[in-house]
Amino acid sequence: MLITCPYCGPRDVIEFTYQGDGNRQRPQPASQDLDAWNAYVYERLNPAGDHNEIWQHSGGCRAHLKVVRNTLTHEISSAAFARGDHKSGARHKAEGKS
Amino acid sequence: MAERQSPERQSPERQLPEHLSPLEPALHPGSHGNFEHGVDVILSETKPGSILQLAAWPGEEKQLISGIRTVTGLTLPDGAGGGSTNGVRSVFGFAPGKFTVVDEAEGLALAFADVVTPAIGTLTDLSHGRTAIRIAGPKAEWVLAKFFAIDFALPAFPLGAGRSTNHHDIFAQIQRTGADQFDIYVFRSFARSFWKALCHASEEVGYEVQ
Amino acid sequence: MAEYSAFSLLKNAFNGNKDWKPAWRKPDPKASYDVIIIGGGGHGLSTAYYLAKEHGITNVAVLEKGWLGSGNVGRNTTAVRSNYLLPANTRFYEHSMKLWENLSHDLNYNVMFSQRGCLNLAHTPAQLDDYARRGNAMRHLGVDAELMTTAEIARLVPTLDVSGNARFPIVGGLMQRRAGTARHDAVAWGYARGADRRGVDIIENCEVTGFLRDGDRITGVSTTRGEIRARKVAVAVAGSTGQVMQLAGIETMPIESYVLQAFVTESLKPFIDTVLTFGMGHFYMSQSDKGGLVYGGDLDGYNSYAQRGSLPIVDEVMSEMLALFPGLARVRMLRSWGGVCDMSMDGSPIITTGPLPGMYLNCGWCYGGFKATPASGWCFAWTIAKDEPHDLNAPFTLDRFYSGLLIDDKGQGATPRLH
Amino acid sequence: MSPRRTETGGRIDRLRTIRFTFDGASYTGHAGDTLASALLASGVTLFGRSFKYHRPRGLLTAGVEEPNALVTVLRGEVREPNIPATMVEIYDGLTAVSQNRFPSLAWDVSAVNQLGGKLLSAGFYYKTFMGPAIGPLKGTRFWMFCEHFIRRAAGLGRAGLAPDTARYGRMNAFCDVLVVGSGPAGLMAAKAAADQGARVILAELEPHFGGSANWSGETIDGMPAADWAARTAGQFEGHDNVRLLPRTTVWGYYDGNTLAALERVTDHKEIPGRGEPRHRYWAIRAKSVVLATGSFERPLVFPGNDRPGVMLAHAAERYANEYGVLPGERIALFTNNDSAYRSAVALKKAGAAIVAIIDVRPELSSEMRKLATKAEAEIFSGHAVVATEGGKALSGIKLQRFDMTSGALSGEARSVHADCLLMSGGWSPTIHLASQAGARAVWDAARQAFLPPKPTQRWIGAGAFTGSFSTTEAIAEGRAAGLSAAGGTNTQSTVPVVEAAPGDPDPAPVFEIKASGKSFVDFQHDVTAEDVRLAHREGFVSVEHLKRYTTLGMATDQGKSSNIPGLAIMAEALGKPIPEVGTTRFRPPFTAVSIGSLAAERFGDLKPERLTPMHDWHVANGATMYSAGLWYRPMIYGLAGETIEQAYVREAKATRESAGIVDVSTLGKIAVQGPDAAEFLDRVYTNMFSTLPVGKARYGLMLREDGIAFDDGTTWRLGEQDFLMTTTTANAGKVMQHLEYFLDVIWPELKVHVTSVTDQWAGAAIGGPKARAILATCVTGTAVDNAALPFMGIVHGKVAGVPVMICRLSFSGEMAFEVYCGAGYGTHVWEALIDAGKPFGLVTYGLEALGTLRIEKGHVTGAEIDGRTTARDLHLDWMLSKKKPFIGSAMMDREGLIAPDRLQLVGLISLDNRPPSGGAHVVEQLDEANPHDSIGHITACCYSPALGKYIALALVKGGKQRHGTRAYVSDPLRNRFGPIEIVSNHFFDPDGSRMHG
Repeated sequence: MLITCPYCGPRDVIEFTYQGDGNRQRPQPASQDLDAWNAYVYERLNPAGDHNEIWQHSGGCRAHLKVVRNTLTHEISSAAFARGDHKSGARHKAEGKS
Repeated sequence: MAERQSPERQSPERQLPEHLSPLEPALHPGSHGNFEHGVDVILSETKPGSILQLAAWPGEEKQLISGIRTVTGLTLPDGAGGGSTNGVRSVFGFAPGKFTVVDEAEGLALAFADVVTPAIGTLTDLSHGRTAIRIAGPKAEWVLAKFFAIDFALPAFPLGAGRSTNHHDIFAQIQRTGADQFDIYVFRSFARSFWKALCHASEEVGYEVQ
Repeated sequence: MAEYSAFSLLKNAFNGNKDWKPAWRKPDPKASYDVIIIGGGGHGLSTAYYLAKEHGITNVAVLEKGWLGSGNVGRNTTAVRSNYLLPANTRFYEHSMKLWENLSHDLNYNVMFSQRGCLNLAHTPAQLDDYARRGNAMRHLGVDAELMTTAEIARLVPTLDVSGNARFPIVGGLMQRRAGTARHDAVAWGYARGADRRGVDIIENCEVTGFLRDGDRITGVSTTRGEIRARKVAVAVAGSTGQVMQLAGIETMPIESYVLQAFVTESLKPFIDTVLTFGMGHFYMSQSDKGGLVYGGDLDGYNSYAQRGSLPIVDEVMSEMLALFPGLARVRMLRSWGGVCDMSMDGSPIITTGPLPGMYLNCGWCYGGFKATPASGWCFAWTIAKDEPHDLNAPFTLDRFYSGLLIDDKGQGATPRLH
Repeated sequence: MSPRRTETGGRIDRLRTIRFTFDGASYTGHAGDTLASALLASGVTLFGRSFKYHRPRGLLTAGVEEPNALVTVLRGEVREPNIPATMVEIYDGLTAVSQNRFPSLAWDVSAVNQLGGKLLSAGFYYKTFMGPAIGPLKGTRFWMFCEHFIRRAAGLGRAGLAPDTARYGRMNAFCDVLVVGSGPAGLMAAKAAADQGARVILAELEPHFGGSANWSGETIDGMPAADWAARTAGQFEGHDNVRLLPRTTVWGYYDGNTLAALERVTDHKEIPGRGEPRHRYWAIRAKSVVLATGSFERPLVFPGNDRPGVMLAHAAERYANEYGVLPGERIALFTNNDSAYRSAVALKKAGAAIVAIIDVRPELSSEMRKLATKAEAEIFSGHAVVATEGGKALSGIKLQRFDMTSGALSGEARSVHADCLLMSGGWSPTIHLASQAGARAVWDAARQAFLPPKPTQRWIGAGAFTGSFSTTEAIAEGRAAGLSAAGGTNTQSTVPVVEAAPGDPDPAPVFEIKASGKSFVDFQHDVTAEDVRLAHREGFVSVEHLKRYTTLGMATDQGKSSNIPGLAIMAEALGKPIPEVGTTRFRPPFTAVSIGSLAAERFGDLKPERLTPMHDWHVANGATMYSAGLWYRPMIYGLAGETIEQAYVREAKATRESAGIVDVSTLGKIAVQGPDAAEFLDRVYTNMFSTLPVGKARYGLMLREDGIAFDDGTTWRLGEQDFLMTTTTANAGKVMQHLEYFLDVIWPELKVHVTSVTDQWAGAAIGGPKARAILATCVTGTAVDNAALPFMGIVHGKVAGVPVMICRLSFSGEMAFEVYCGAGYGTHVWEALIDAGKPFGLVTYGLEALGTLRIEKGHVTGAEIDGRTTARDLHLDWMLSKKKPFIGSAMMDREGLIAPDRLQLVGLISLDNRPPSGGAHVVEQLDEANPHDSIGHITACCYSPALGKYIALALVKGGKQRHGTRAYVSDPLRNRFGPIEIVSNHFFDPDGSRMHG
């Protein structure tokens, strides 16, 4: 599997660390809503199809990426920096199909 | 391979002992491996005096790049992973807003102290933390391709450019400093293991250690 | 249906093997059952078997979307063991082990359970202490475990590199002698035949497409072969848990699905007798009766339903294999495959009533579901029959993730890929 | 002259004779021969024994799909089992032996298994061997007794015990177009793509490029096809943009158009070059792929189809045309399609007599009749072979009239004398890679074959792979595929002209001739047509059940020749069309791959060694090194004759009495920099860091999101916006990722940079009553007294001219200092400190003494922070700030995490003056025979020189309530039982007077 890092370009999955479901919403730090915390820590959509997920390019630029990947075909339809303010560093656009 | 020049020692720490190389016991100058058919790569440790990491806050990248130019005289080409070298100093981007700057001389951190202000970003001195290994020669790409899953061909990896990548547990930053020359920066603690692996992988093509 | 025995085999051989009957019937689904079990894998089939055998509930259908046993019961590396650290797991898997020990007789089907032992190699004194902690925990629950010295290991597995020169030298190991391997497909077939002989309908090529409900209560399922009603609907679908629960309107679960790859070499003359694991990685291996070395390693580290693995794991597994057995460099990997594992948030399973009225849930097997097959079915059948868990599966609730009563054998927290 | 070698022809070099041995007998062959062709040329007909019945077997094929002729190749003590003789290139000194026979290939006692054939039917073992349900053999015993013998009888070759001395290499490659297969289609694709300037890799599993062109006898562009192929491949040499990979099998098609290939670099060489890998494993990331992998010919299923001398038709053609070997003198052919006629002509031309062509089809085209005439062969149309004769070599065949529609045989059986029978059951495109890439194959009723699916990744098919079996089509498709894969639209190059024998690509739908006798479907695994029907009777009808129940297609050839016939027989039994029975999805690898190649450069070097700056000093000064993760750390610096315990007790004692020094460079170190650094640390640590003054350090604790303890360490404030965080050695990488995740994903608004600086610093911890005095003698540029350097203070100075940073903190409980300097100066400073310490009795100490000192103090490490314990369990709740939220604060008070019976940290004192061991359990009631009711376990233990006792740390249920009570250590694994007292984990100097000084 290749993931197109917006900074480093297409790289082998061996350079990346999977950081899980990107749909999870962390409650506000001071939140005492235990259900919200439980949902954040333990509940997963786990879809068979397109999945929003977070990957770290740990063996490269170490940036975290928001990736949309199909869990049935492993096809990656987009990969972008997790933080919005890295735009200036971007060189590579995800090629749609990786 | 660039001749090792003796740079002006602007460092105030001239009296310091020399850095002890982590490669020392495993570095055996001379020709090795299948060299009867010619030496196709040359391996060496470049021992730069300064290896710095400069990192800009989002939006401050241009400021930092201009600061790098002021201090080193090196211009960074546009785009991710861009870099340049003049044989004495080198610079390349390795992550969004982040750059590695290398100088043969020690003390480069001091020169940057006033340039990388807290408003622009941060400076981290890694002069001791990274070991610089140079591989040069017609088979340099071939040997590196054994370790790293990146494309070393010139069009994909232009002169001066930098890449961050890894070989299993060993993280590496690589800069192309010549048509068939690469400088590899690895964590010091892994350097000896990586060096041995690099020598082993070079046996097939014949290599010389300088 | 005929009993299987050496005698029946001989008798049939003289008949040119013309009289053998199907191992299980291929009935059409009835309009309703007492219990529907979704999932014709090992756990679903064993649940049906024990419902019939232990609780006299035989008006049961097992619904399988594809061919029977097409999930992980037919894709695993066949190891059976009960060498867990935490008491809730150890007790449960030991119950499974006891069922395994008599399973071939119980089913009148040779599942080839062979107690050839499972040896966990330790590579540092600290790791050996860690294994001692686990082994002692087992012993305090009446489960067999022993520590082996390097010399003993060298005698047991002469093909292993026990020289001190290895990058990770072997300093000892934890052995469970009663552990071993079984013929994975035979377990599915044996349970299917056993359940079928007691009247259970096993319905293949029947995919559940939705749940029938009366208010909150589940009253049956709609399938590709029509609607089927039932008083109780049990879900045992491993990697597909999230998908099936979504059909019931439950959007999220404490489960992620990952691919685990497995490998087999070409057939070799006997090379290793025991099941063996490497302590400085994820490698494990045994040898099948046919002679292939059967082995695997770590999960592919991302959500997947593809039953297809990635190359880095292949390389990693083979590298670890050769670190232990440098003589195997010239042996060849013949086949690789992947299974979808239902990784739970603490690495331990869920066997429970609910989460909806009329529903029962069995999932979260991670990559350890095969050895659990008998106890999983046995406990699940109990839970379905009595509407409450047996003591053995009482800790395996769904709400333990909220309460913090976790059963985290590896201590990795809610990072499923690390369990 | 060898008995079966032709006078001329083939690509072998008749001037070069090669000597080799097979089963101890000497043979010769020519350069270019395979082991199979050379033995065949020498008149050998018996190559192997089958898996179950040990039946004698000859060559079925000439290529990778060979199921019968498996050999073990020996290089000294190093064995390579299960290699098809068809894939072994001979070299001088090659030593090969046959397998799965005893005592010899010709006389194999296990052939007696054939007598039990009916008993050993498919799945027989599921029905027996259960043994008695009661008595001493109940349970698994009887089965295990039987299994012992079954295991010895099973298996093919023997794996070697001697470590392989060869090396294996890996190569990462990138290209625009990867062309798999170099037959006419592949060659044309590579040429078309290369002409467009694309970066091309051309992989061919055989030693020579050309594929079928090497043996088809066809003419391309007016020259023999083999010459055309050689010329075309030759044109690529010297092209920078084309990499040619002969002897390279592309075996895996993975996600992201990543393909895995195995290059057999030196297997054909007597002596490999220096440093040359035996196998090279290519991981190829291709922008697009052209699959031109050809097709496999299928056998026909009829009684006696496994007798040595029965071979696939094209294989015989290959032996004749490519190797100059005739597989027989009197050859008969049995076919359901036209391709065998070309084979007949080729073999006739090579010098054999074609005694008969038996064709199941009643009507034959005039072209085929012409070809038969050319081969001077008698045609038996509407006939089938019903038996073969002979022992270990074929002597004749029997035919009968055959009705293709009903399958009925009629009329008198007629004998034909022949020493070789060639069969052709049609062709199956080699779609394995396309199937691996992720899609289902499509059945084509005309071709009677599965054709490649619609691509799910970026590949284009060409030639026989797509079901286009003629060379003319292959050339056109290859050219178009290459062009398209390279992104081109047109090309100047011309299309080569092919002259080939005519032929209809569609076979008759006949797979099996039902007559009495064993008809083999899977040759290696001895699966017969009857076995398939038995599976049907017992309900194992889906293709996967068929495979698993009968083992059809599970042998080393992975069903390359047997899959379709097996499916066809099942389909007939079911009365369903073949596609409804299904096809199995192909999995990697296409052909078996050496495990050495997959480990590649990591064979013999699994993990790198991570060394501290002072590593060489430790080794030179007598340290016993301990492998901790990837690091090596001194365990003890033992003196002559000392045990480990004596050494660490001496080191720890000296530290408490005078001073000790230990290398702490492995601690994780992370620079946390930026205006929001303090705020960030407040969020990740349970305690407060924003209040920490510059020049001071603080001990911090981190939790996971779920409230469980994660890691601990000190963090030093070096500047207003500049912190140096330390982590445990084991968790350094995890903590770094944890911080990066929160900065990048959760709190991107924080201006903080984190950088691993573990390797930047060498660290030495020097502690003990005389530690300060030692520093006072060697540190310049700063004072180190209480005023200048209070507890948790940081100063900058120099040691031996080298700038150092000194923090006064203690893990040992002594007055202690961590001295950090640039890693390149580590040994220099370390030696200076040791020199300075000599007059004070300073000792170096290792991990064991470090552990002893920390156990005495009751500090926690990874054995206690084990991913299940909370801050409260470890009595670190004083660190949980109530003034701010932090990671884990919301979830740490959940019911299960505050239960009173949780395991809590305690100290234990051995009351029988014997050492307990880590991993021993703790019980209230001792029961050595039947240990039960564990209340906890020991995490670490040592002999405490300070207390003069064996002590331990333990996690015990409700531990704090048990202080002062007696319990027992229960360690059945090591047979160690004895009384202990449960005490506080703070054994030594609980109020910290020593370290506060």
